[in-house]
Amino acid sequence: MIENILSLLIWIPIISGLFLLFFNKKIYILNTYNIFINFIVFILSIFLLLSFNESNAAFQFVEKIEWIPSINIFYHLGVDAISVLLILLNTIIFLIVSFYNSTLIVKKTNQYYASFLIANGLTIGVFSALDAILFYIFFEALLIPMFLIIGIWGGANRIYASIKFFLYTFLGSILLLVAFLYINSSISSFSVISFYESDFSLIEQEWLFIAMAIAFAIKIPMFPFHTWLPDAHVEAPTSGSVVLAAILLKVGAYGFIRFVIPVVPMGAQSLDVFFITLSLIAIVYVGLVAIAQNDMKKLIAYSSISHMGFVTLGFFVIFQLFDNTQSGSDMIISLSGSMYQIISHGFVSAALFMCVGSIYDRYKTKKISDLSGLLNQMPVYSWFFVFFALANCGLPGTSSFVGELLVIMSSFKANYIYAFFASTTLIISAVYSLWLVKRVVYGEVKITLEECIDANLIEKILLFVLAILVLILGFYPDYIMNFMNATLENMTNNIILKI
Amino acid sequence: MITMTHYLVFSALLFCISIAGIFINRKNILLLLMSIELMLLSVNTNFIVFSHFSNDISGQVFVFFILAVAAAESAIGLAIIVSLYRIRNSIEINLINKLKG
Amino acid sequence: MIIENTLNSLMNFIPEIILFIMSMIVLLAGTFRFSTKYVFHITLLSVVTALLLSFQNYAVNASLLFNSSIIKSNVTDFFKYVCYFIFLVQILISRNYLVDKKLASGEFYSLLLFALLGCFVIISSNNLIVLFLGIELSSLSLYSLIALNRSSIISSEAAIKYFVLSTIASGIILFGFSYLYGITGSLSIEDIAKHQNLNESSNLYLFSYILVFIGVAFKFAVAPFHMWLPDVYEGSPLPVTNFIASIPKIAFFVLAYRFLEDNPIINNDNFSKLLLLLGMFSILAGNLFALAQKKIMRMLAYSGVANAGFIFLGIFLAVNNNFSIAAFYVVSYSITIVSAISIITFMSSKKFDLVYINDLKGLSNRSGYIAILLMITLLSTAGIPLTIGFYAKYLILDAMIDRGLIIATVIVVLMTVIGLYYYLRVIWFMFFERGSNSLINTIGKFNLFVLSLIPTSIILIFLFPDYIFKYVFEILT
Amino acid sequence: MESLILFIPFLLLLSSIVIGLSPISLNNFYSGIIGTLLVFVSLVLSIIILLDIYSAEEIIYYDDFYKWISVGDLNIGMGYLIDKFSAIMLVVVLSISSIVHLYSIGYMKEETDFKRFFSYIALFTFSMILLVISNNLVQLFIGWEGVGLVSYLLIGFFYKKQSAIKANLKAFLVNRIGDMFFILGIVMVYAAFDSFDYKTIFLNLNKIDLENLEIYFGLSYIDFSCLFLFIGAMAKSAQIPLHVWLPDSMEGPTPISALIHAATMVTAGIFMVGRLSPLYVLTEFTADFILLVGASTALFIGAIAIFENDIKKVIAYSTISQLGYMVAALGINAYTVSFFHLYTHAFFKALLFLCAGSIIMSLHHNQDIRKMGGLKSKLPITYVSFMIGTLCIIGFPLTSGFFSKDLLLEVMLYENSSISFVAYLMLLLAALVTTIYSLRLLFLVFYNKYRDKDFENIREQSKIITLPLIILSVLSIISGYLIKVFIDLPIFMFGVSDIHYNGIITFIEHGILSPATLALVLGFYIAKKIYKDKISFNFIENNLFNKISLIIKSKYKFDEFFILVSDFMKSISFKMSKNFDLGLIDGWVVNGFPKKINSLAVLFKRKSSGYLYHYAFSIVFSLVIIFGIILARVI
Repeated sequence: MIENILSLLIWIPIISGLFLLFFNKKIYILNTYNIFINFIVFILSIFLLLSFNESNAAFQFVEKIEWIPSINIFYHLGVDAISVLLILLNTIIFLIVSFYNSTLIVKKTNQYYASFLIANGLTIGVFSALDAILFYIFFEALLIPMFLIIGIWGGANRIYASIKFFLYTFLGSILLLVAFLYINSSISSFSVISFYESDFSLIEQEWLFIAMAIAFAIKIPMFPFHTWLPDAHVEAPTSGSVVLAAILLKVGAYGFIRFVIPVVPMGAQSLDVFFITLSLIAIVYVGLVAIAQNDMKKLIAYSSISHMGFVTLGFFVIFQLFDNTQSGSDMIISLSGSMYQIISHGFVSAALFMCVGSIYDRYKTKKISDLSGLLNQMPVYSWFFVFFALANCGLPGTSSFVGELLVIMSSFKANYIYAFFASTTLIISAVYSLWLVKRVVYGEVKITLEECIDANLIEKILLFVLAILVLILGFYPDYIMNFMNATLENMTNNIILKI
Repeated sequence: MITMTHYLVFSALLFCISIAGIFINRKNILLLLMSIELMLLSVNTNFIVFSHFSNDISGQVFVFFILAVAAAESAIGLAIIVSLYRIRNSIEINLINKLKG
Repeated sequence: MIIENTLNSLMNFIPEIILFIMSMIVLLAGTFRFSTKYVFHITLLSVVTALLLSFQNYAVNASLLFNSSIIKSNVTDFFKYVCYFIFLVQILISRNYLVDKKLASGEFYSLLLFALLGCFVIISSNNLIVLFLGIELSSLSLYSLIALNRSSIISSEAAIKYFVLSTIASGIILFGFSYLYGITGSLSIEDIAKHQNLNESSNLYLFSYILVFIGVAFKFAVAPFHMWLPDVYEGSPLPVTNFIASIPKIAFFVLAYRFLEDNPIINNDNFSKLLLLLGMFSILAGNLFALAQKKIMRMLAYSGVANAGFIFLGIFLAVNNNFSIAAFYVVSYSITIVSAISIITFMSSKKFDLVYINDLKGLSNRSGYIAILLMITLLSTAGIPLTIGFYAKYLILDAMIDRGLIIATVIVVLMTVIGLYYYLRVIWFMFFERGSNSLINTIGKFNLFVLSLIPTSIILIFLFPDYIFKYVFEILT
Repeated sequence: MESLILFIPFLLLLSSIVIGLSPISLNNFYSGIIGTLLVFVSLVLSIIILLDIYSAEEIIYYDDFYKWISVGDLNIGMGYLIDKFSAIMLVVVLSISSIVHLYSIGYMKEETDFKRFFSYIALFTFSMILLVISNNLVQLFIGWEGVGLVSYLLIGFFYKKQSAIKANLKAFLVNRIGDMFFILGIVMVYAAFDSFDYKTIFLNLNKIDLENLEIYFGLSYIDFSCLFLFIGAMAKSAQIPLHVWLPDSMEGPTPISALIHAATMVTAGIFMVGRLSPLYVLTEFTADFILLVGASTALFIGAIAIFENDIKKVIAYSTISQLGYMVAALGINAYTVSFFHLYTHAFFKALLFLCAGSIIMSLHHNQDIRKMGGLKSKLPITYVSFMIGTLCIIGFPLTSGFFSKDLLLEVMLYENSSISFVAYLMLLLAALVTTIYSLRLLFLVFYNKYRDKDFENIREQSKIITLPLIILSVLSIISGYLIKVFIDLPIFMFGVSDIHYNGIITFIEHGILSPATLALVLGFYIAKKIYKDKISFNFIENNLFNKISLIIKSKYKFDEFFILVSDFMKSISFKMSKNFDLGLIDGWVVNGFPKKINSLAVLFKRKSSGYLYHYAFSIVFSLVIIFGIILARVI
């Protein structure tokens, strides 16, 4: 059981989801079923976390089965610390979403839950695939459930948003496929491990880097490729937005740290200034754009983009760090800052989208200009909303601060200009988060509902859990840092060897 | 003295004429059938020439088959034209563009 | 001696012969009132028997029949099996449709059988005459099949267009044949291919090959020789479209394989460039035209053009006799498109023809099952993972990268993204649009079962592709 | 002993959480009592620690509670560094906090959100303690932001009032401007010393040679880092030009103004600079900058108070100007002196605010001093304590303010450099101004006759309000006599050389004869004439003075400036979102290309005729083309 736990993690949700497609029963049965499956997966991931040996940098729980030997593609799974953490994040978020879904009324409930279950399994597949083509297959397949979730259960403009989402991401990922094929054609293997051992000439690395980086930059999304995200978020149903923000963006980030930077470091190095600039633009410019939004979901979407800017910044400064101080330690700090930002943003954005979603359920509007003084009608919600808004602007003591601090530190060591622009986020994020709070939460009531239900028990519990997680991550980040340490150290050593 | 080349050029010319006939003529479908026949005839000429100059009979066998098939073809073609004519009382080509785009 | 050979040949060729006889019988049965309602069953019976017989004498290694004018090898058998499978699905699905449209007559089925027979002859011909006869047998029966619906104006228009253009094509092919005969002095394809090995390529030989392959391109509907395809798709009855879309493509692929098998001309610069450029251009044009289509059949037709381009790329990539990539593509595309057209056939009823894409509006609300089947099929045509179509495209791209054609690959890939859009449009009409079309036929347990055969196999082959790959690679390299 | 330190923040956090999440059943009064008791206990603990520190010489408690982050070479702990400096600060904070807790039980009793209030102030005290005892810059920053957060929440305590929620947003954002630079400063320090830890930093000070660190724009690395850190302090301690948030912050409940916006939080900046004094002594430029900022703040912002009519805002402006004094002292590296003023100011400013609170309560939330007057008969206790507070702030001899302010001026005078002399003059002038506005407040509120309706039913508040006043009055008077303690505060601090301190008596004599006394007398004369006897001097009429007063009344247009900037940014962001993001990237590129391709496809579709001969022609044509090309290639 323990040796193929990853397969269990991947296939239990997928198969039960497929089963759910042809199984339309009473709503409460569906709810219990859905929650049960997600809970099992969650328990399994906890089990994975506990039985994972973080002091060992190599891939663990490796499964390697000949899948298509005739074109040497293997069913090759395995995890290192990064993957484990992301899988855990994934299962937690999906568990929360499954609970949250049980409070909603949606049409075609079984298909709705099925899509989420399948997405859950596929995401775990993405995080644990060690064969490039297997990764690509999970990566692409993940689009389909999200596409359906946005398109079927989405808002008024859902078709435009879903098509944009699908095509844009597909455009990127097919370039990724080309890159993989190219690598395979020269080293005749798709295994990530042999990818790490590959060495290409600089020019090859640059082209490979561009191809792969575009794919993941669209997914994460980085600055010029970001416009699909706000639309997708605005149109997606609440749970969809939660998954999109908390998980799918992370897939892009994961791609960067798993494929782009370790495989073609020289290419990344020669183009890093460009990507750092893009990240800084994302932080400053997109943050400013977020200020101007009148749709709460759009605002949070833009803020996620700007937070992802920190992640990419942390990824790409490592080369200059190495140039300045010929030691790997600063690179590790920077990378772990980015990873921490990824994880923390997962929780914060999920919570924010849940708050917005519930407000939308009650007031039937997401427009900031229509809302005011929620504190008078739904205090519990509003306080959670305030809390997560503060977490979103990186208040110390919340998880967001840790990542931002580490990334700003590292970027300063790389170049003080980067640090200066990066640190403007302290102002910008405060402006958009707290201005939102001022306009929506505080003030006099604008729309008075006859009977405005405050958060029901489940919602209270979920938000409370998320808040606790955010605080714990904020006050005791050391566990996760240590957890990642060996893996990142190994990775940085490889990078240093290759550049 | 007429060499093989002359025959080949001749049949090539026939071929070109027939093809030209297909897209230059814009009135009548029957002319289309004729040019198709012409095309097949040019092919036949080729075969005969080759078989004659390389004393091999199989080419001329082929010609018989081609002729037979050509007959069948034109029969079917005429049938289609008839059914077309039944529906709309003309067989002008430049009326036939219901299907396009 | 001769007797033995002939008998042996007959024994080996028995399935085709049975098809031939049975088609006569079907024709006959159609004429009498008492038997006319059994034509379908007779056809089914005949195809099944033929299939069983051909299973019974499966050729492991190639053998020449009828003093080397017919070849029978595991390749031909493989492709014939695929054709049988496709054909069975087609006739099973199209039965109700034909009854509704008053086309379920003896001549229809017999002509269908003749067309199938023609394709088989093409597949297993080793001699130019037999090949020509095969081509003509299939095309002549197809002309009449298209025109069979006499009341409809578009059918006869489609028929006349297809007739004229494909006779031009066969004229071109014949012209090429004649020169090949002239150069090599033989009608046997083997000798013609061999001839290339003996002395270095003469330009005339090249030109005649180009003529032949332009004919093939026409039959594949590779742009710019594709104009007939959309019109035929739109004009002809759906079962006929279903046939035209799939089986002749396989047949002509085998023809191409015959002509290029261990023939160094494929390494000839001009020739391979021609194949490559035709392929690229076809992908480009097909996707572009498909974007603007409102009618579903025309859309499929243009996507077929794009896929034909991929097939040509596959043939282009078949250096040192590795035709497996192209073969896999042909097979996967054919079964996928058959599944798509069959689903459409199944959905149209007596008073309703599924013509426009937005007739599918809200299909998922009416029958999610069919919607999912169609979605799987379309995703496979687009080459998204979880479907067999992914491998088809994957192999092509992989081989192109190995050839070092990075730029071409990137262009192809971008075209695929454009192509994805119109498949997605169908999907969104089915799933995302509100409301539903009550005229769409969704009942028929057995038909639904038959319909779900191909999508299921699409998914299964995706999950466990290795046997197929091994087999195809083994027989076609 | 050390183990006690852990209890202080723990108790406070506990009280915050318990009160915050307590069920409805627990009534307000008891929850208030709980909070007060817990704070009081921690006060006792802190006093014990202080005594312990003083019992032995040169004793420092230094340890980590736990490791916050350890990755690569980076180690950040959550811990404490208790020396005399932080021990005294601890006691000051906790004493003020406990008194304010007590006061609030009375002051907030009608409020529905009573518990929320108490949990907030407990949380505030917690973060302040975190800041004070921290042993590294990151923990300092966490506490720094924590107090900022609570002040944000408390300014917006009455969340229905537009003015309140405007004010708290403003406060947070202005502080964030500071924090941006603050964190940059922290990072710079880290980059130089490879550690956030005070001990490591100070021990490595002599090890790293500051010469070969980079120079930015002609300023040394340390200059820059100190400057950035100080900009953070400017926001927190409301120095020009980042002082704009403090007057508006008076929207919060009055006890908060006493605790946060007078006594403790706003002094965090001064505390931080004092804490990092070993760094600051290395900078010339930054020191002068600090000096000028402090002096000008003390003078100019103090002047605004003369024309302000809201009682709380008057005190707020006076707070800013007093903070200016402290900052100025920092500017000449007289950290102990500055800290001494911080400590005395904490008591008397809290006292003034609490008095103001009791007045406001008695007058049913009227804060306009033009509507007051003659209250001394009605509110005797408040009157007396307010008087004491005023005397302290104007530095009346033998009050605490006298000691601290005179010491400060002395040091400033003896620091013989031209800038410091200018600063000295400004501060002297500021002392005059201080006297004027403080006495003005006193006279307008308590003397003459009442200028509003129903004078009869104004009465002194309950014991729970007045008791804190009494306590604070006592503290304000006696606190000054501990001057010696502050003058020799050595640890990590650079004590002022004792040239101008030999014995308290001489100091008092010297102080009374100092120019400050002159300012005091002059100020008293002017204030009494104008605001009590209502005699207007003729020099007030001349228009130069009018011009000046107009400038002052306009508050130097700082608010307008900030509003201008924020509107500008807002309009920019709206433009970018509309034109660039939606217009260019999304509209023109992302949706534009597909549109173009689609229109191309439509064009092709329209162009294709469907005529048979066109089809045939295209076939033949392409045939010819192909042949032509290949002919050209082979021949």
